[in-house]
Amino acid sequence: MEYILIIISAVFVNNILLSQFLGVCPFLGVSNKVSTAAGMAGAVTFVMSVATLVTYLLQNYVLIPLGIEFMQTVAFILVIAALVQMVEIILKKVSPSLYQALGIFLPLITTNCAVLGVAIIVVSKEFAFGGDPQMLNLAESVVFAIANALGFGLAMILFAGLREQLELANVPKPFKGMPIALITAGILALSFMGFAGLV
Amino acid sequence: MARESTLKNMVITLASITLVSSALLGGVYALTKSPIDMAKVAKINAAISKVVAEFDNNPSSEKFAKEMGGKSYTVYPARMGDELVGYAIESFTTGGFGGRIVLMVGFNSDGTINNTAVLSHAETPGLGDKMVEGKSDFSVQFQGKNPEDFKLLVKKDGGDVDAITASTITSRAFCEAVEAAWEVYKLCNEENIKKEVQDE
Amino acid sequence: MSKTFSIGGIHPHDNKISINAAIENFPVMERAYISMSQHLGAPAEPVVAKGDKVKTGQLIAKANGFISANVHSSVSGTVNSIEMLPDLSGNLVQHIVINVEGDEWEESIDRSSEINRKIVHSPKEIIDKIAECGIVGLGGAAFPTHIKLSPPPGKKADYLLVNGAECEPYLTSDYRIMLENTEEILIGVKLMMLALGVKKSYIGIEENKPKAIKRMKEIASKGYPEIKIVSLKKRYPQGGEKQLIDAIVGRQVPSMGLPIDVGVVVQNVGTALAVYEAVQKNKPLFEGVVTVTGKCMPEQRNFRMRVGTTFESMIFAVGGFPKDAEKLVSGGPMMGKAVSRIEAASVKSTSALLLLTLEETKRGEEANCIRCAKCVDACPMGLEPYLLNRLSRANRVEDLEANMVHDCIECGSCLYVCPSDIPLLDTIRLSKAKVLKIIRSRPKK
Amino acid sequence: MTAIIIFTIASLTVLGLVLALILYFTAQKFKVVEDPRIDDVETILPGANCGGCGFTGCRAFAEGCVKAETMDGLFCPVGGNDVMKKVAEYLGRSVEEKVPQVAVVRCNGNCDSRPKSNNYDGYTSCAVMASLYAGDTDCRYGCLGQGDCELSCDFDAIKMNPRTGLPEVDEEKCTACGACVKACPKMIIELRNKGPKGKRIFVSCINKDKGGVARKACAVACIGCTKCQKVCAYDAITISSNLAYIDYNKCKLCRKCVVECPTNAIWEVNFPVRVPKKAVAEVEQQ
Amino acid sequence: MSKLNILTKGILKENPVFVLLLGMCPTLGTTTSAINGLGMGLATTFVLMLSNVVISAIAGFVPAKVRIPSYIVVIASFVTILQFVMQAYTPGLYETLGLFIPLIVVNCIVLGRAEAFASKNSISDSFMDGVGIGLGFTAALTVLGLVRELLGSASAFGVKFIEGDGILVFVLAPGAFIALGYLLVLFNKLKTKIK
Amino acid sequence: MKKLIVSPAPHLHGKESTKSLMRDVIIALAPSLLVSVYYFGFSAVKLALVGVATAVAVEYVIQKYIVKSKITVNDYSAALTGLLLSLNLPPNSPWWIMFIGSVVAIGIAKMTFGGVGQNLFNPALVGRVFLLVSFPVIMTDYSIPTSWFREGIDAGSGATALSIVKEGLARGLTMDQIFDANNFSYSQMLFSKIGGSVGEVSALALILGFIYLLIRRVIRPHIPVAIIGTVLVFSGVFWLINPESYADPLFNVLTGGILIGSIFMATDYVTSPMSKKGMVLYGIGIGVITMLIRYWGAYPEGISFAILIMNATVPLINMYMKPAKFGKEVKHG
Ligand SMILES: Cc1cc2nc3c(=O)[nH]c(=O)nc-3n(C[C@H](O)[C@H](O)[C@H](O)COP(=O)(O)O)c2cc1C
Ligand SMILES: Cc1cc2nc3c(=O)[nH]c(=O)nc-3n(C[C@H](O)[C@H](O)[C@H](O)COP(=O)(O)O)c2cc1C
Ligand SMILES: Cc1cc2nc3c(=O)[nH]c(=O)nc-3n(C[C@H](O)[C@H](O)[C@H](O)COP(=O)(O)O)c2cc1C
Ligand SMILES: Cc1cc2nc3c(=O)[nH]c(=O)nc-3n(C[C@H](O)[C@H](O)[C@H](O)CO)c2cc1C
Ligand code: SF4
Ligand code: SF4
Ligand code: SF4
Ligand code: SF4
Ligand code: FES
Repeated sequence: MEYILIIISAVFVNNILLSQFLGVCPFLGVSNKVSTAAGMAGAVTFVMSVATLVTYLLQNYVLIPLGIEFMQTVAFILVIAALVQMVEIILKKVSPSLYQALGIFLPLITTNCAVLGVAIIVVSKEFAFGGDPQMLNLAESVVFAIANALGFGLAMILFAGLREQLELANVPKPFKGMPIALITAGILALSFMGFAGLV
Repeated sequence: MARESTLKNMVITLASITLVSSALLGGVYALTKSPIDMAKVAKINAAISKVVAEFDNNPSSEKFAKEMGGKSYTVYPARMGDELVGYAIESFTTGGFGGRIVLMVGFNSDGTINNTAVLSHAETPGLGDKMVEGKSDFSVQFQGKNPEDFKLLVKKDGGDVDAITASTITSRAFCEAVEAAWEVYKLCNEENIKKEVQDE
Repeated sequence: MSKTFSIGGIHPHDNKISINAAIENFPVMERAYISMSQHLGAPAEPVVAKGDKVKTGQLIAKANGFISANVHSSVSGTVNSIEMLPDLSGNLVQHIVINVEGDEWEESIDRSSEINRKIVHSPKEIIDKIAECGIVGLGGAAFPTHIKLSPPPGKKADYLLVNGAECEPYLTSDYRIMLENTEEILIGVKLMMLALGVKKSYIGIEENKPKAIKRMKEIASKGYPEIKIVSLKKRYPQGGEKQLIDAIVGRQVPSMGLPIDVGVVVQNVGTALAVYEAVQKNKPLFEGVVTVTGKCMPEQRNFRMRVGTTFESMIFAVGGFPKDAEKLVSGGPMMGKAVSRIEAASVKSTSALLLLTLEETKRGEEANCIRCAKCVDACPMGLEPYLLNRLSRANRVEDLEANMVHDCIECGSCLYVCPSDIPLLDTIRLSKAKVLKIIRSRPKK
Repeated sequence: MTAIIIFTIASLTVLGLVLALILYFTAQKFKVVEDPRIDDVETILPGANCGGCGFTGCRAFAEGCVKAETMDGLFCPVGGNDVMKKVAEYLGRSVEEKVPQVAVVRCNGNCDSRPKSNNYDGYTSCAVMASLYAGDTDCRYGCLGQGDCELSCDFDAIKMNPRTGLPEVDEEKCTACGACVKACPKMIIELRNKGPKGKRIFVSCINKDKGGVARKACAVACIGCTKCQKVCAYDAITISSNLAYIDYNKCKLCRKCVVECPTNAIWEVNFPVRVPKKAVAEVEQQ
Repeated sequence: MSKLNILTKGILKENPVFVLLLGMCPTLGTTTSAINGLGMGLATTFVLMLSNVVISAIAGFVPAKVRIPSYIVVIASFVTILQFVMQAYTPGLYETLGLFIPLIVVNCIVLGRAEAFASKNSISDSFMDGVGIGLGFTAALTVLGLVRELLGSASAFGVKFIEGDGILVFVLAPGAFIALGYLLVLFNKLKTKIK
Repeated sequence: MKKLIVSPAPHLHGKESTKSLMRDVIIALAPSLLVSVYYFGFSAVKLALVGVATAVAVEYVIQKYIVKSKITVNDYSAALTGLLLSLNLPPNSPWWIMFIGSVVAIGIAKMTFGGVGQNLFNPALVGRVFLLVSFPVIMTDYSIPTSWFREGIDAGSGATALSIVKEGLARGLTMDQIFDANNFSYSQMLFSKIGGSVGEVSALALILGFIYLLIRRVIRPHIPVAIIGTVLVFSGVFWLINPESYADPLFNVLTGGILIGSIFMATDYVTSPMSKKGMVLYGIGIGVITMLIRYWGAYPEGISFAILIMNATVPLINMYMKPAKFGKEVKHG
């Protein structure tokens, strides 16, 4: 049940993109086509869960014991950057097809607020949203990360669908491109507010 | 421009950059540690002094934890001279609209609520955040009330509290947190009486 | 229970106002303009020269290439010239122009009105006869009939479907021949069945022609048991061959496929009549029934008319242009072609001449698509015209192909129903041509 | 306190070292051979991996640049023009100098000289109209006037003139991109050399019908009378299927053919206004 | 390019928010009020300025392959320093801006400027660039914050000028997107006008 | 010689136009409007007038002065949006709420996207949800204005049936107690007399409109039927499990915006799927999300949000749920 609540909360109620504003750049940047958006979502899911796992361990078994939690930001981003690059290198060699599908999104993920954001949220209660004051344990953290990635993917794919339709519509010139995309995202966020209170 | 990458210079560069920056960080950390701690304490102290009657001790240094219903609450006793003038109790709930709400609830020694202060919350601006003092009169209605005869439930649920319009959820959560603080207060008071009895 | 096809379709008012006008012979004109592009495929090759005397029914041009058909003179007289003249669209096409002198028919043609029921020819002979007489499909596309009746090796027909649907509003020529030449049609069908070697045939007729259904059934039951008459729902485009096959035998021709791929050959009732006349009466295809109609016309007529009659003379035969007629359509209002030059002449497959007023034909001003999906519901091919239109305008050729634009049968249902008067079919037609070209240029598997 | 500082330094340095080593060795072990230019272009790029270019990161963009034929449509918003110029330079894609060209409309059959013989009332698209029939005048070759060319132009350089019903090219704006040439179903538009000071001479007609037919359909048609060919001293004019064509590489802009053409089908552009011949003769006589 | 030019281009010509559309998360996430926007902008400017200077100084020594990790470490260090300072001296603002402070590390603008400008230009130019872009960012966030605050809470910089609540959506997530969408259009109009 | 008109086939066109379709929907809404005028008097008239006038004016101004495009206000679509929005507000809403709602609906949700047919989300619902989120106090105040015609109304509680139920459950009452305490009955729901938005007072009037739209072939039944069916099944299951705390299916269908939402708003052409399969999926989605929000969400009523959320899925539905193509699978019979 606990897990289900985490998932519903992260996917619908506190959607990482539409209500937390994490990872908005790729949300706006690579959402022109549903297939691209789906690729990005897949890559984010993978990286987010692995990164959260690693940073969770790093925080609880290195930083806290040494009393240097304040190094969190530096350590996490380094680990994430290295992780992403490693995954990219390996993927390119081991499975070029998977690399074509997901790998090309990897560089975008390093500088994506969502991955670092989730990694930080799970280990520091001061930033937790809507969660229990108790810290999440390892399993919950990973579920939380996956759920957020799913929320990211959901918003991303819906949005990409909407933008593909907009592509064929005659949007007034000044609104073409980013402005209408933002307004669409706004209305999407507005509708997601309906999920408020589900958990 | 960038240099040719070799294993040696890569490792050396990265290592030296991390070395320098970590040294820098450690240094700044050392420098700012006490101001940071002070800022944290100051925030708590400000809240305490807002919610309890006048005192002259340092409640933060006398704080103790109280277990209740499997949760731990922090209690700050306030004294004027030797006399215990009340408790500031840091209470919380996760029943808010945006999740966790942390309150500081101050009780006078007679059990009446002196005042409340919101320490942190994630309620909606314009709606739930009206529980914060100054944004609406919601929190004022608790002042001077004794939960013994002031039912800490919103009126809709049969209590005495006027809910914030369109924010029943927040109001309920607020009441819940105050109620919890009240329970903790009663625990402390009992112990105190016990202690006093023992002392005597 | 009437049968019908499974996807889409619309219900325009059928306006069969000329339904009771019996077929009359149209007077032979002074000059005949006989196009060499009477049919799908390569134009025919003239075999007469300027100054030659010709008789009615005499071969004047020979089929040229695989998909092509012979052309016969529809009048007797002297060849005035062989020249490039504009057709009804204004495009230049080779014509044989004949100055009419009398009306002397080839002797071999049996002009008696007696019905010749006796079939003496072998399948091969039947097909040769059809080819020789230059029969083309009279259902619209004018595809040479002898080719359709000779399925490629490896493909075999199970059924012959005869198209008497006449689903286009206004048209009544098929109806009239079904009433007036019922038995001839049945014999024609039988001949084609023999040629194809099929055991079973269906004639599909829309239920708004109850008399034709009744008469057909009556005669068929007396001696043509292998031919079944099927009543069809009144629904456009019931007569589209893919729809007809779906309705009658429940098979769907695959994308880019031909009827023969599902074991069916479809022929129009007019074609059946022409086959009868060719095989049993030795009469080449040089005349056909043409409905001349329109709400603005004082009278509605059905004429048996020689090929090569100008549109101008047809109009004047019924009293000239009505004042409010603004558009002249050769064929039905849904698929027919607007005539840009009335001096152009009729061809073998001309089935109607329709005069429309501006009010009847005016297309509203284009507005934004409101995504009402009426076009999607109407499309008998299960396409999404609104989408094809948008993709066409954005020139997204790959997406167009993925959305099967090449399956469009150009029935016009989508454009008919669209409340926003989006030129759906106009843009679809363009991209269909583009996509078909790409598909055909691909190496075959 | 010092302990913490030491831990900080130690841990971060160790972390940096370890990560660098891991990365180095994975990179060695899983090396994939690729076009080395991609690496180089990537170095030129900002490396912000923001996705602003529409690609999924700087490397993908670099790959895109290397693979693309031209730099059209490739732009990095972070690096801006400077970076793009560098990339183009590196890839050796500086645009080569071309003789400036301009789009020329080869039909001058306006509403007066080419009467309508029917009224087109379909979708305003030349392509649709052309696929339907020969056109709303008796000339089967001429402009259909529905403005596909105007629609195709990204630079607002070709506009329909409602008075003549013909498109007009704005020389200043025309970039000779050729979009209108492709768009015109009648193949009326041609890219021609702009000519010195923009001066050009061309036959503004593509009617291949015999003289009489052409003339009947349109008062300003080229009737293939060969007068221009005869008068041209530079062999610039050829006539085939009743139609004259002026080779812009041979034409010396002498303007003799312009005067000679009986139907005024030959156009001169950007020449000073010519004093009518008769007037000149009269002046001389006096 | 003159120093002044470097300083001002970030505000209009290369405005990181309105033109480059980078750093969208803090732009949307922290602009519930003008003050918050201003605070976030200044915090980012601080990091941008310092990291630009340092990166400009070290760019010559860093081998290409470890370029990005090195820059990230530098940026992350400044972000952490910023965290310390804010926690110590502006704890209230630190709490409001929350997660978005550490996330400055991954703000594309910071790394972007490091790569695109600082690594190729002199220290002083890089400093100017950091300040300029930072101010552009700050201006954009303040304007967006102001608009959202005006509409959403009927106040400006925390000063209430009419009674009542305002149109709540604008301080919530959807309002952020919508307000930015329309601001973008206005900005483009303004830019073409100025040109 | 007469100059003929030449155009591509077909040469005939159906009689329907955007205008006639929109007009039909307005006609179908007339019964509900009349009933609401009967019950709410001048308030209902005022809201409808302000709504329609504002919507039309905003569209006109934007087309005339801002985007300078063809003016399409006479296709009635803006008027319809304004009318639907007015029918979706609490009867006592002040006029300025209606005004803001219409401005948002037409200005933001419709014209920004390019006008009729181009919007991705239902304009009236964007307007309503915008108001709901922005002015929750006003938008959840269902007190009933006085009317000229009607004598004292029995349901003056100022809350919708759904919020009464939700509150009651929160207080630990059972379903029966809530029903008894509030005198809920089905005839009330059919003929109104239960608090709610302007347009949802009478289920019967809405159903009348539905029948009219079906007969005129303006809409297809797929979406409303799928929504109502889903709500029936969903609430039925819960009701069977625990009738104490879950209302019965019929109550769920007849109260709240289910009827007006599924008949008039989910069916909006522009924002609903194009294929019938898609429509059914879309309807099921709306039904499920509505019930999720009703049972577990913060809002007592969920159909507005549910429709908007499903609007967002429409492009995907259209992409992956194509109509059945002719000849895709050859069926030999
Ligand atoms: C965007 C949004 C924010 C909300 N924020 C709060 C909140 O902070 N506190 C709260 O109690 N309810 C909040 N709600 C819930 C609604 O206001 C809901 O109507 C209310 O909680 C229950 O209604 P009542 O208080 O009138 O009984 C919010 C709803 C939405 C859509
Ligand atoms: C939309 C559409 C409608 C058609 N309607 C008819 C019709 O009513 N009657 C008919 O005989 N052929 C009609 N046809 C032509 C048939 O598809 C088919 O080509 C014809 O019946 C074949 O016979 P034929 O070769 O003898 O002409 C229609 C075609 C299309 C595409
Ligand atoms: C390019 C082309 C090739 C065709 N080949 C054959 C064929 O080999 N055999 C056949 O029976 N029909 C063939 N057809 C005829 C079609 O099946 C169809 O009957 C004809 O196009 C008339 O259809 P319509 O009147 O519905 O347009 C061919 C048609 C076309 C356009
Ligand atoms: C059946 C039908 C239902 C409609 N429902 C709505 C609606 O719920 N909200 C709305 O704003 N417009 C509605 N409209 C009007 C119109 O479609 C709407 O203004 C477009 O979304 C504007 O592009 C409806 C129109 C029709 C024909
Ligand atoms: S014309 Fe083509 S797209 Fe339109 S309904 Fe007919 S088959 Fe479908
Ligand atoms: S019928 Fe017309 S308005 Fe309706 S969806 Fe199709 S194209 Fe759009
Ligand atoms: S004759 Fe020549 S100039 Fe005249 S319309 Fe035709 S192409 Fe144009
Ligand atoms: S020049 Fe060609 S494209 Fe342009 S309007 Fe004339 S026919 Fe159309
Ligand atoms: S600021 Fe770019 S992803 Fe968050």
